[in-house]
Amino acid sequence: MNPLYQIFVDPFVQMAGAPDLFAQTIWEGFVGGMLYALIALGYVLIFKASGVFNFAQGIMMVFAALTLVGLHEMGVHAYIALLLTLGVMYLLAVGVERAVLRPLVNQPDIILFMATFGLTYLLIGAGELVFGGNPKTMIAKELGLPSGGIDFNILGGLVSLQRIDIAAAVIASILVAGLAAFFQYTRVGRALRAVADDHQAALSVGISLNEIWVVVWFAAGVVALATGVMWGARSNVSFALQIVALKALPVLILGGFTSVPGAIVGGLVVGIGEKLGEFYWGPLLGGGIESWLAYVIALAFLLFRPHGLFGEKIIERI
Amino acid sequence: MTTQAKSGGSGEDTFAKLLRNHAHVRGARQAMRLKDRGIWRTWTWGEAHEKVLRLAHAFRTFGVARGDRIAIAGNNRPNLYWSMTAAQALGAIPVPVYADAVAAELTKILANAGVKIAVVQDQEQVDKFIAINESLGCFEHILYDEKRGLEDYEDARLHELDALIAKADAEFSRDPRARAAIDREIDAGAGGDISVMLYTSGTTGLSKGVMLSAEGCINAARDTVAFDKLTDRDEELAYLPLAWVGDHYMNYAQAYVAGFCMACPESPETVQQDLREIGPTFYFAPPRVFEGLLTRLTIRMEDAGALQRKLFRHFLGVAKQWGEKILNGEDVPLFARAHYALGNLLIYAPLKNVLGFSRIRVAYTAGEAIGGELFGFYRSIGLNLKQLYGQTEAFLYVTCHKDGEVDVETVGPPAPNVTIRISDEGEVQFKSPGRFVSYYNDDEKTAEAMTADGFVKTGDAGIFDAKGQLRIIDRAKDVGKLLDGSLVAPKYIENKLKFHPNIREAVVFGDKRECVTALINIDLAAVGNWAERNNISYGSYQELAAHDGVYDMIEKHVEGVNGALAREPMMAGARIRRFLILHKELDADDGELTRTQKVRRGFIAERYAPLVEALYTGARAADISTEVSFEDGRKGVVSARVQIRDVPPPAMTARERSA
Amino acid sequence: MFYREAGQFKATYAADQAVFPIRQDRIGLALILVAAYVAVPLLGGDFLLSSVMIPFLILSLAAIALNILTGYAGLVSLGTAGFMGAGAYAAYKLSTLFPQVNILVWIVVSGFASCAIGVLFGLPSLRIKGFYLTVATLASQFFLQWCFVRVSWLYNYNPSGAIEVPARALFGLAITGPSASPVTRYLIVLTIVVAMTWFASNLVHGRIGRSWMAIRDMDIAAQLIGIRLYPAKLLAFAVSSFYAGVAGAMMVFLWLGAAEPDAFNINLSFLLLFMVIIGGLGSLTGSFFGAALIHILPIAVRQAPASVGLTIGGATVEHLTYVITGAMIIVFLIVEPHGLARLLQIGKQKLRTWPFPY
Amino acid sequence: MNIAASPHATGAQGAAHGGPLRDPLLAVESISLSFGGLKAVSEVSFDIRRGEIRAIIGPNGAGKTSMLNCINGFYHPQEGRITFKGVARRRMKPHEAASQGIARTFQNVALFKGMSTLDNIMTGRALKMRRGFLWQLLRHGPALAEEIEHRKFCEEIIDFLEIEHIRKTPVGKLPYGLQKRVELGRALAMEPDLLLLDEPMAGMNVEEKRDMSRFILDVNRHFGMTIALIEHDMGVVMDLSDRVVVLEYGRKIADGSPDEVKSNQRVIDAYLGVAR
Repeated sequence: MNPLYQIFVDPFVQMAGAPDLFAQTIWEGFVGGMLYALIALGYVLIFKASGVFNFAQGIMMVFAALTLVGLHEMGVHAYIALLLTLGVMYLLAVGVERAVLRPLVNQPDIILFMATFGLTYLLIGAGELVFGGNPKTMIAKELGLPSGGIDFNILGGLVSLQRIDIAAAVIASILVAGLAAFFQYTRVGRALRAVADDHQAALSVGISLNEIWVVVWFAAGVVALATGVMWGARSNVSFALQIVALKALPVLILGGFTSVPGAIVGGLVVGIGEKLGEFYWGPLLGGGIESWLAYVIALAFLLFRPHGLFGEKIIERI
Repeated sequence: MTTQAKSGGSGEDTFAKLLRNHAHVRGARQAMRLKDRGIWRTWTWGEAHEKVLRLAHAFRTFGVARGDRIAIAGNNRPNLYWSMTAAQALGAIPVPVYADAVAAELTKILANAGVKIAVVQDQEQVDKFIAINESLGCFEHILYDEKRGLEDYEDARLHELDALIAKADAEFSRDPRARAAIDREIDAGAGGDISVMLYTSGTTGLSKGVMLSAEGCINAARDTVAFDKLTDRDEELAYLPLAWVGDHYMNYAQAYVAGFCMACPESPETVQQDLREIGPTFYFAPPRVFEGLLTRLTIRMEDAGALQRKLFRHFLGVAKQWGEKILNGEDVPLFARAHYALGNLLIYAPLKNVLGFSRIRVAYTAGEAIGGELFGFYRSIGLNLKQLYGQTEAFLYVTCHKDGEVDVETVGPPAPNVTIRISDEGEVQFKSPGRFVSYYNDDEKTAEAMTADGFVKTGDAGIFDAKGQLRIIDRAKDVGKLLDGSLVAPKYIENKLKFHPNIREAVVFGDKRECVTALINIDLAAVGNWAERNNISYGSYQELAAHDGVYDMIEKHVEGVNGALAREPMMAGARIRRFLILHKELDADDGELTRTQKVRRGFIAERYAPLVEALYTGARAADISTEVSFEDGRKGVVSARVQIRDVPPPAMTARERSA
Repeated sequence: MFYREAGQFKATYAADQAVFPIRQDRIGLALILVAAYVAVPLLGGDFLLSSVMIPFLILSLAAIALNILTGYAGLVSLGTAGFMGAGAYAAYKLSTLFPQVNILVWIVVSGFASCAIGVLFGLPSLRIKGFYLTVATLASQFFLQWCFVRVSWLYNYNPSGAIEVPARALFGLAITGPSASPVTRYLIVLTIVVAMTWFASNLVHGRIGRSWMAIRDMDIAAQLIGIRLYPAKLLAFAVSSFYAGVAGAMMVFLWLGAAEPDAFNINLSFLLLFMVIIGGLGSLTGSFFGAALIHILPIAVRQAPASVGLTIGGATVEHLTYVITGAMIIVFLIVEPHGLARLLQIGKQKLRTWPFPY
Repeated sequence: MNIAASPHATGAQGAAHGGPLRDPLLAVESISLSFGGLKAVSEVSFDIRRGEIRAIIGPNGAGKTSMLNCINGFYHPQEGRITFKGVARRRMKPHEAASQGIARTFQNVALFKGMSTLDNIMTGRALKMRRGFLWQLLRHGPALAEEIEHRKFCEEIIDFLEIEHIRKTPVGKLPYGLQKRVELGRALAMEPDLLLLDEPMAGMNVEEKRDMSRFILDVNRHFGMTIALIEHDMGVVMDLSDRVVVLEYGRKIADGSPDEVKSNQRVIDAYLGVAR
């Protein structure tokens, strides 16, 4: 069978042929996308507020999940553990602000970027030292997250939705909405936007940058925790997850480093795109193309919009 | 070919002939360097000779003939040195003048010398000379070295040296006879010719043109070249003013005799850096340079880390103890040598490296007496620094230290082939190979300077010590007596004062007075730094000079000097009773100093008469207002109230501090 | 302190333009080379040679590759490991397809393969800047890694999915494969690294290096003085990935002896970036320091507890290395953002002006 | 009278003023440039004659810098055309502009911070250096020879601008005034036919300004380089320039000799008035 046919016709025939499968794939892509979007959101938060490309965001997710599970293993009640983990994430935020951001303020971006690399390694090392390296299962039930699936007989077939996925989608949407509101309506939120636009301005409004950094990093931490729980529940908790986190990067370039809606749309595009790609085109290439498809999609986008879908185009002045 | 015999070529009795000889003997060796466009451009003796031939040819086309005078003005530049030789090749007389001389001063000299053409460095000089020519109108042509800024001068009398050389080049290739003609001119030159005319800095009154004969210069140079074992492997940085005998001797004459390479700095501002790059093997600097160096060096060390400072202090101690002994080749215990060697690795060698002294074999200082401390410091870190005593009339050398027999208090034994005697009035008189012929157009002055039997009067009072080394006390005429009859040698005391880095200049009075008093000039760099460290804020030199803290500090120094004087029988009576600190720096532009930075005592006495009187009336303070002239020649008036200090008679403490 | 610069003046621009204008530096360099060529092989044991020196040198070369791209041209890349892999697999294919040609030839030629791929992935740099480009380089990393796993032609359909280095010899002397002695491999690696470092230094000190730095420092101004950004950037990608390719090939053929696709995973890219940052952006010497630090550190951590009689599980050591590396990076960035190279430079300046502070 | 309306007058005046009356090196014809909504430059026309010093003045935000950016191809005007050396063009890339002989300095210094003064100036020779990659790898023979040849040229510039003492200093460490000088040096290294100076004296003290003016004049006189400069210091503008064009809100409101411009009512209202 000629390859052109295989590439350009056959997949669509399949989609049309089995709409239920198609829907299923879309749904899985959608859920994955929501979670990508969440991780990306973590990056965006921090980049907006402090211009730092926080490479450690992905690890923070794993670290949060690990802490949660770890604490529970130590016999702490799930919800207490959840609270404690939040506490840990807050401490982390403070620590980062004190030990990394403050001393490195006004350094070139690349330096701060590298610092977050250091942070990544630090967190990986610390996490494994404390909780051991081997994978853990997320305490989804203990946290009262639903399990099992619901099946719909539609589209002349059977589409099954995992409850956890639905929960994930819901929680993700809530978080996103919450963050959006936070940016819009709270004092700190507005301050954040001010900072993003112009540090001096922010200072003149009388807000200490340090405060803001702590808040932002904490917020990012919370997002990380939520995402960690979701992903953890879907697969399980280990540093292998950081690859998932890296998937959020193409989302980032798609949506633009500074745009919240960008992160969401980007997330969905990547999530769905890669699932479809893997399912319908993957076999042609021997599978496993998930690992890079996202990047290639993003790259393709970039060539046409160098500043991402929603990243604003800056006029260069001299 | 590093032997003097060859390098001297002994036959040659003019500089032009010497150059021609070098072109044959060592045509491919470097003769001249110039830091230009970031690198050291280098010319060989061969190239130098060719340049000179062409310059001579060019001069000839301007009608320069035997006996004509040619003014040379500017910083040290190869083309200017070569112009001198070119002039000498034609039997004309180069008259180097100080580049920084103000128009008035210069006009006098040029008028006196009646120069035919002027060879100058750059636009600045050209402007000056054009201005002077307006009034004098004596010279037809002005030749310049650096085109920069002169592009749109439309003046037929202006010529660029390099252009002239190129032109001559063309003419030479067109007909060989042109070149031969110059060669004949060189042959025509004789040792008896006047080789150069140098104007004395004129400590007193107007400067006189000292005429020196070619063979005189060359013989004198041959003696010292042999004396210091200079060869064509040596390197020198030619940074001294062209018009000063020191430059003409140390750099020009000795280089031409020994055949070594002289390097011209990029600009006066970069001398330190250039010195470091070149790393000369023979070095001359007047005491004030060594002094300034030491001052800056100490200041820099104060900002250094604790470790460095500790090492520095420790090993300077070691050097003080053993350094000179080792340098003089006396026998020194092995451990001391080892200790010193360590110090050399850690401190002395790096220090000399930073200063650019690493390769120096022989270093001289002269012009002023130098402080024992200062002198000792440089010798102790292994710099073979020696003193010489001389004057323009002698073509520099009258006496100089022998290696290994160096005593800071003296200026050494008579230089080779120099005979010295002390007249009954205690004046130093000499006969030397380089002895000048006469003052230009001034037989009267010439007669005054000479004794009936052909000795030259130095005008300095001196004595020979047991080892036969000469010790200069003061200008003969300055040595005076207090009313109580005790001897006062102002210069001697002034120098002792100036050995303190905080004191820049001092003027001492006492002749026919009841006691000795002093006007003192503080050193802004040193005292300023001191003020900083003691966080004393000051708005101006004047303010700093008037500060009580400064007065206290200076008083200590004065007590120290008094202590030292007390220990010298001849000087015992002349301790300083009162002093004041001047509100302004003594300045050559105000005529208070000579161009070589010597104080004009008489002039100062008049100018600051009110102060001097106050010193003797016992007032606590006095008012003074003086006219000053700024860089751009504008005049202004500075007035101030200056306080006066009494100095208590030297107590034990004072003596110890000075000891 | 040991510098004696007095008298070292430059009479020509050639001398003034030299990479090491100061005599003492040239002597120092000579000594290092002698030590590397004579002392190390004579005195060093197999462990030192094959687990310290060879990896160190190869990683240094890879770091130089990245430094050219990131330190000089200012393009931050996270795909270096991918390019190294490209080189390695290219060398493997070539040497198995044409066994008769000497392996060393292939090791060098394989550079061109990764060079081509590098240029391909460099194309987006026309429109993409800063972090966007950085992320884009991840695409190459993951895509190449995927190829190493999925395109079985690359590893000759070897069931294990890994590539094993065939034994090859030079003038009858085994240089690859199990029978090759560490000393031989070390000397080959050393020679290649030295040569390529020399080329790199020539490059960065000349016209091309200047235009790279110009783009790095201010691309707009660079354009306006006539530097064409795109070719310059692509050239940086090409040179960088060539170096990476050769390093990768050497890594498999002269160090590991065999490699799984995972050998070129993203972590290696990260480590190389650390080396460049800690060593010093825009400094070739820095690349060596960085490589030394990042490579030696884990070894040290492994040895350390043993030497004080402690016994710590291998896993724990792994984790410790992570923690330490991470902490060290942060500390370094805070203490000296310009890396070891700058520290060295400062030290040298101190020595030159000793005993003075400036 | 509105000077802009009568070009002939300006020509004559320019000549009278001593501005060399030669063929235009660069002609800007009804250029319009806008970013999204706002118009930065609208229908501006003027010319620059060979060998003259042409000043572009106007209040802040009058579109002066945008004008320069159009001329050397950094911005692309939506309308109008620019004729340089008789060749009209609509769109050209900055490096093309450079290779055609347009050099430029910037309002806020745009030097290569990581490099020494010498290297910065050497980059200015980029276009003139031809030796290929392989020679560069060796950095011997032709490559080195070429390097040295251009070093010589740069040394002349260094000497001309009197910056010998900072030859090897990283420009990041230099005081502002010197940085501006180095930047001029880099532009000169390109041996351009047209030199665009964007506020060469901004933030300089009186002495530095005097030096810079001297350099600009020398560049114009001795290298016969055509210069267009933006400058706020009216004194400087009046001294240096042969002709002045005045912009306001992206429109040309006057064009002519300094004296004419000075006495032009609209200019006084729009600009000088403000300045005083």
